[in-house]
Amino acid sequence: GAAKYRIYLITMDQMDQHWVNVDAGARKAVKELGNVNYRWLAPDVKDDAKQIECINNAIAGGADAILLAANGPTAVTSALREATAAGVKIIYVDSPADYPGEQTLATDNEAAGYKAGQELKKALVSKGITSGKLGIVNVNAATASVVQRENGFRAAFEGTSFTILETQYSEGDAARSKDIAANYITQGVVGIFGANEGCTVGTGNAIKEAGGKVIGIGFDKSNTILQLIKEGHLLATMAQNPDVMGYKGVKAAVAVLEGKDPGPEYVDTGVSVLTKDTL
Amino acid sequence: MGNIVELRKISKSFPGVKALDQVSFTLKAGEVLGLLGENGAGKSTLMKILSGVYTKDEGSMQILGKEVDHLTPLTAQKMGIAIINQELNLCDHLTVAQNIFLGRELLRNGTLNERKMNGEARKLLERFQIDIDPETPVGNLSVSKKQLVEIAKALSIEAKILIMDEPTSALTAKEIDNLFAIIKRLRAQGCGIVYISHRLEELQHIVDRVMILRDGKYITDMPFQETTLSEIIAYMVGREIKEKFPRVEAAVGEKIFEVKNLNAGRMVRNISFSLRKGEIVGIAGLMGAGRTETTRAIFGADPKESGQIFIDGEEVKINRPIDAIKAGLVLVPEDRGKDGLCTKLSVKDNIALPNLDILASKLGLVNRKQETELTETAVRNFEIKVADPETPADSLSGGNQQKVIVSKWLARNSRVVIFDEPTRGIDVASKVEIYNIMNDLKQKGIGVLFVSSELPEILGISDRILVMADGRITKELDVREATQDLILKYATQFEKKL
Amino acid sequence: MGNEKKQSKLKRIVAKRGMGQVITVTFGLVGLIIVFSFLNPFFLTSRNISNLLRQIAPTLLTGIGQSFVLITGNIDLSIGSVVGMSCMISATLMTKGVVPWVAVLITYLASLLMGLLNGKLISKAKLPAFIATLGTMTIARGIAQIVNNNYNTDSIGEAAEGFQQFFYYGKTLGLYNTIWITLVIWLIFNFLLSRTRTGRHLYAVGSNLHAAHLSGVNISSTITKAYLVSAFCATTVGLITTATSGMGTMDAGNGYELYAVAASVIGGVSTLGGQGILLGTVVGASIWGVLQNGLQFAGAPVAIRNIVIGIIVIITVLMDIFVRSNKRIGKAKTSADGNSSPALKHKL
Amino acid sequence: MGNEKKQSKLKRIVAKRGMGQVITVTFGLVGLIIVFSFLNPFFLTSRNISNLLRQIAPTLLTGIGQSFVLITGNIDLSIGSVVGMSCMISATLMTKGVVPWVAVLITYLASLLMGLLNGKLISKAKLPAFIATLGTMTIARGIAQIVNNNYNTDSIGEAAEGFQQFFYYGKTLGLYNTIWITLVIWLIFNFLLSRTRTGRHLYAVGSNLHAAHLSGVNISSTITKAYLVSAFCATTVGLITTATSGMGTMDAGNGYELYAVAASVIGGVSTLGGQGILLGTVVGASIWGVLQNGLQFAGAPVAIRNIVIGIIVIITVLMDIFVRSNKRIGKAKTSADGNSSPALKHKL
Ligand SMILES: Nc1ncnc2c1ncn2[C@@H]1O[C@H](COP(=O)(O)OP(=O)(O)OP(=O)(O)O)[C@@H](O)[C@H]1O
Ligand SMILES: Nc1ncnc2c1ncn2[C@@H]1O[C@H](COP(=O)(O)OP(=O)(O)OP(=O)(O)O)[C@@H](O)[C@H]1O
Ligand SMILES: [Mg+2]
Ligand SMILES: [Mg+2]
Repeated sequence: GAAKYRIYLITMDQMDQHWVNVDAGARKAVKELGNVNYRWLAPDVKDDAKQIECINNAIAGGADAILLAANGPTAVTSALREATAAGVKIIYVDSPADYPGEQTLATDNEAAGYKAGQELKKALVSKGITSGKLGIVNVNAATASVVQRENGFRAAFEGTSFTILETQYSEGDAARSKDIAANYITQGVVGIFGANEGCTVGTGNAIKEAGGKVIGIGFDKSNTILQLIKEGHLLATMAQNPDVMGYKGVKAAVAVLEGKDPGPEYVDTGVSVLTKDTL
Repeated sequence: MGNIVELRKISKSFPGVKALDQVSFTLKAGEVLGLLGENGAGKSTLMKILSGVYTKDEGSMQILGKEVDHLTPLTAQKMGIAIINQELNLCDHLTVAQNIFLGRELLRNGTLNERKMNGEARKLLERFQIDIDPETPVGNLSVSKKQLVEIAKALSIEAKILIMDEPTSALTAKEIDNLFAIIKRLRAQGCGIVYISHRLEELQHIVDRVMILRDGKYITDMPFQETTLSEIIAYMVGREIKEKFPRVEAAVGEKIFEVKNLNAGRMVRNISFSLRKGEIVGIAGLMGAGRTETTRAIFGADPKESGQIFIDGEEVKINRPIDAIKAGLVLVPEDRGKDGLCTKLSVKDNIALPNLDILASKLGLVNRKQETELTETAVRNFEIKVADPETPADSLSGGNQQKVIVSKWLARNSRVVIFDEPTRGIDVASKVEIYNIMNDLKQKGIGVLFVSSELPEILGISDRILVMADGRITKELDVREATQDLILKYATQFEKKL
Repeated sequence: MGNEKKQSKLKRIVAKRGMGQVITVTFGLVGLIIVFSFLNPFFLTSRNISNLLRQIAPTLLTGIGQSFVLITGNIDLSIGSVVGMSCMISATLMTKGVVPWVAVLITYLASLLMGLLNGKLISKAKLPAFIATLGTMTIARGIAQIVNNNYNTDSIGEAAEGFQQFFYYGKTLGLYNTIWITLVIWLIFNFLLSRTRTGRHLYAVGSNLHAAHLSGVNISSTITKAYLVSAFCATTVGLITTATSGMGTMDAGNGYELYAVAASVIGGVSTLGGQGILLGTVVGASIWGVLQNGLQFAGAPVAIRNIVIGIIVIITVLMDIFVRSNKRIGKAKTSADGNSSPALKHKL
Repeated sequence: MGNEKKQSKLKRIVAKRGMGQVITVTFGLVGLIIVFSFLNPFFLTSRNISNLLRQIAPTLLTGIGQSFVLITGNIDLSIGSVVGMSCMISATLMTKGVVPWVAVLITYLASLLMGLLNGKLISKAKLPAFIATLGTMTIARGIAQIVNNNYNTDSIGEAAEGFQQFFYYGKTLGLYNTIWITLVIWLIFNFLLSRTRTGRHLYAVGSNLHAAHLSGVNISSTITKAYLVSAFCATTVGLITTATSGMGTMDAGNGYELYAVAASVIGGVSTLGGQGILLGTVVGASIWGVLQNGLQFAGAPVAIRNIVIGIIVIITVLMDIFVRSNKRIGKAKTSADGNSSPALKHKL
């Protein structure tokens, strides 16, 4: 049949449902196009060096294009330079690096974090709470996307009389996140932000247990999180659209390979604020 | 000639024991000093201080004319002090030559000169007529070969002071003769030698002077010519020992134990013998004859290929030690450190261990009152010198450790007791106690199998003697017809190799 | 005389299998609690205490299992992965509609198989424990990932409400169930270890395998039992994790095996085998938990927490060694002799 | 006679410190390569090979360090954290404008201090290696986090171009510099281990500490040297990581200590000490790398990769034990005696 393009999707790891959804979107596009040889490469754990190995492997594996969710903006740039030198086209999904790619399809994490902050602030104010302590349960300080979310969240509270406590890290482990959130509640916080799926689940569970006073808001969409929102333990979650990233990413890659215009340099795939009411 | 070593008022304590109490010691160039004493008298401790292994608590040392305060194994070595320790101290993974030169490797341009070390080691081994390839890993050698390596290693230093702490405990008669020749040669060269042994018969061949320690205290020293063995023993023990090999009579009754056609590997081949009520059966043989392997196979510690075992006429299936123990057969193993004791556990735990089937209920709950009773009885019966049964076993002296091992097996009613070298490294008085235990069992009608490499005790204690060579029983002798020469003849009856 | 006997009885208790260390670190624990209660007004609220106890539970449970294994002179690196595997198996089954209690049963069975594998690889196939459990650690994590086809599971749903209550959220007599579960498991295993024949055998195997073998101890079954206990405890933690999050997380339990070692060792269980008691593990796990909780309240960044925890692990063990050698020095001065220095005896 | 001697020479080489295992696993490696080259057309392309070699480098380097430590009968759990610490220290310094080569020097010094700490805690303070390095593992990770105030660093910038070329991106004579660096380090340490007095002492200490001590070997300095080598190798990997990413990552090196153990052990280095050669570590690291690379290309999900790798670790060691015990049976059948069964000797 048609000349096959070799496209690799490289994510941060293979553990999150988020990545699986990116992959699913990509597969959908691949199926539609019919002329793509597609493979998902993922390191076993989130690790810059391992992601770079994946990039190198993709180059060695004859890639025509790479869809990349960069661990961080800086780490992969040199490896990408080598990729470009080998004629590989780069499309960013989820998280771009500081290196020119053909297109970036991503959530604007900082904006999304800001949005989460504003939602929380709105909810607090509507309950008549205008000051107090807030907690952040984050994954770690090493992953750019979650750090950006946190920054956005913090920015939303600048100039208010809320104080944000020292961020606590759970590596995204739901059980550990729950412990951290429970400790925050003991400290008397009025609101908690969970920066990814695991953090959000832990936050929701801690609030569920402590009773309704504290308001929790989170990030990412999973069935468990939606459940917690429905039950009223979480105010909202910032749902991204990973399948769109994968789907449009593959399409853009093929467009580039076929010499066509893939469209704008940056595509915000957006977040939707999922609350009890919007579900 | 002047003293090359002068130790004055040396004291040394370990938790709970004063191992040495104001002991003074001298050694002259060109003499062989026999350092004697019961187990735990402090012989090894004194020599470890002289060789830098332990540091003294009090006292002063003058070595080769120099006042020395602090010694390490390395500085001691550099001063010309070589020691053959009581325990084997070799690296199993290294070859014989590498062990011999450990810490003093020969170099060429800063890198190891393996060829030269192998060559020198070969020469050394040949000089002392030790038949070992210097390039074999030590881990592949038998215990006696290891002991020879240990000796060769000590001799490879041009030592002015040579300490031998029970060097012959694992050697064959021929190897011992060889060692004595070496000792005489070194003495002639002006080397001062300290010789520690519980085999008092050996002394007459080499020793010039004896020094006796008891309970960490200096007792006396005198030229060997001016004393007798029984006087030495009296000094060691603090009393006289009437009989070195007490023998008791008992009526010989029916068969209580029988092994038929036992095979287990190369060293246990077609072994058949029986034990009767009222007799002690000894197994004699050279080192490596397969005696230990035979006892282990019987006991179920090693797998059997074929053979039957009968206790009181009934066949018992023994696949692992617990089967043997339940059938009434127990083994006091040869290697105390390796097989006998859980050193970190208390004396009480050790004694209770093989008896937990009695001490525990069906559900496995241990009856602690009964456990305490059992252990306290054992400690009393065997006169184990320990203040408190909760003390860790490794703080006991060798002889007392051996008693713990014996007592843990005799705390239960067994039909047959196998003793594998129960007196190795044990002082005369303790030996007699062990013999008495065996005699006692014999009189009670319990079968006793007694493995030993020391012919005098085999001849002195057993009623019937099995001689082994090359994994086979080559002869069965009644004690009345047996002599050392006869036993040796059958012990060297090797099969013709193809 | 009577007095002397009493004194020696006391000494005996202190000397017994690491009781000394337990006492030393208990002082440390009390010290930490005092410091944190000054630093933070919430620390001693009943809410925080009850929370704290529940946070200690997983470390203590895995610590119990690890202590059993350490006492036999081995190690279990697979604990964290077994936690993850149990979490995923139980949650996956529940999301597929299996009755929670059946799911729990199946999960225990699966993990016990992993424990059995560990035990047999080590005792029968004679693999070094470090290697065998490094292998099963990776395998169990792989299983955790594969069970639900490389996804964390969905919510285990309403049907599992009772399960979640039982393992985590519910309270009985004012105390969280998790704490009760931990207490019961501790009591059972403490009894097993200190009062039964198998308990004695575990110590004997750890102290001298050969001597134990010749004393009629079934080495293989004893070691296997230790690994089964470890797997059982890890599974319980896995189930608690599922109950906590209401879902299965493939990553769950990551690193728990090391916390378990830390808890055991801080509490006086020797990595060389033959020594330690479960009371120590309680203190060790508590120190660990109090540090985590207290440092969070104190607002210490993770970096500082890591450094503090690392230093505390080292210091407690150092302290123990120092105390022991001082006891010795009081009576005798030893230099480099083999018996007095643990490191000299130490193999890996 | 002459023939016999020659034969025994060959046998001797094979028997030598785990050479047998090296040969066995080399067959395994070749087998894997064959399988993967059938599964994947790109596997044997020069680009992939050169890539693969560069991917093996970090595992091999940390494996060299770990092998040194294992040979002395100890273990180094801090390797991964030292990688992270080195990565962060070097990158932070460079982002603060320090000349790259000075940053490299400072990084080596800092890590060697960590190695020194490990060595002294174990050899002087007599801490069990597992505990000491568990502590320093946490501390070093804390340092990695604190150096740049709990953030990954920014890009190390243009000024570090040369540094990045040197450690990772550049090529010399057609081979990546990383590979050259690894080769040189391997040659040096292989020489040290097999040809020098210190090397001999490392084996002696691991084989029988007490005997080595009595033979005048300086235990403390020997063990410390092993940890210094380990820290040196880990630092080099940390610098390679910095060069690779062009920035400092606090998480870098997470888990590498275990890969290093796996590489060493697969290659025949015994965790019981006294045994192993660095040639084995090369084969072990290669198997590890080939598996990772090959399975990834084969599209195996992480779950399967984990399971396969776990099984392979267990199987290679099992195979070695089997081969060795078979050899022995040829001579004499022994079962439960200390010499023949590693597990029976094994402490932790
Ligand atoms: N490392 C040690 N720790 C504790 N106690 C020890 C140690 N070494 C020796 N002892 C004790 O010191 C005393 C003297 O022991 P030593 O080994 O010197 O006796 P010995 O005369 O060599 O006995 P044997 O004939 O049994 O070898 C004994 O009570 C022994 O238990
Ligand atoms: N693990 C082993 N591998 C190879 N050969 C061995 C092993 N263990 C023992 N042997 C050999 O088996 C033979 C029998 O040893 P064993 O210790 O049973 O003899 P023994 O008659 O009891 O002598 P001893 O007086 O030393 O106890 C010896 O030649 C010994 O070298
Ligand atoms: Mg002695
Ligand atoms: Mg024997």
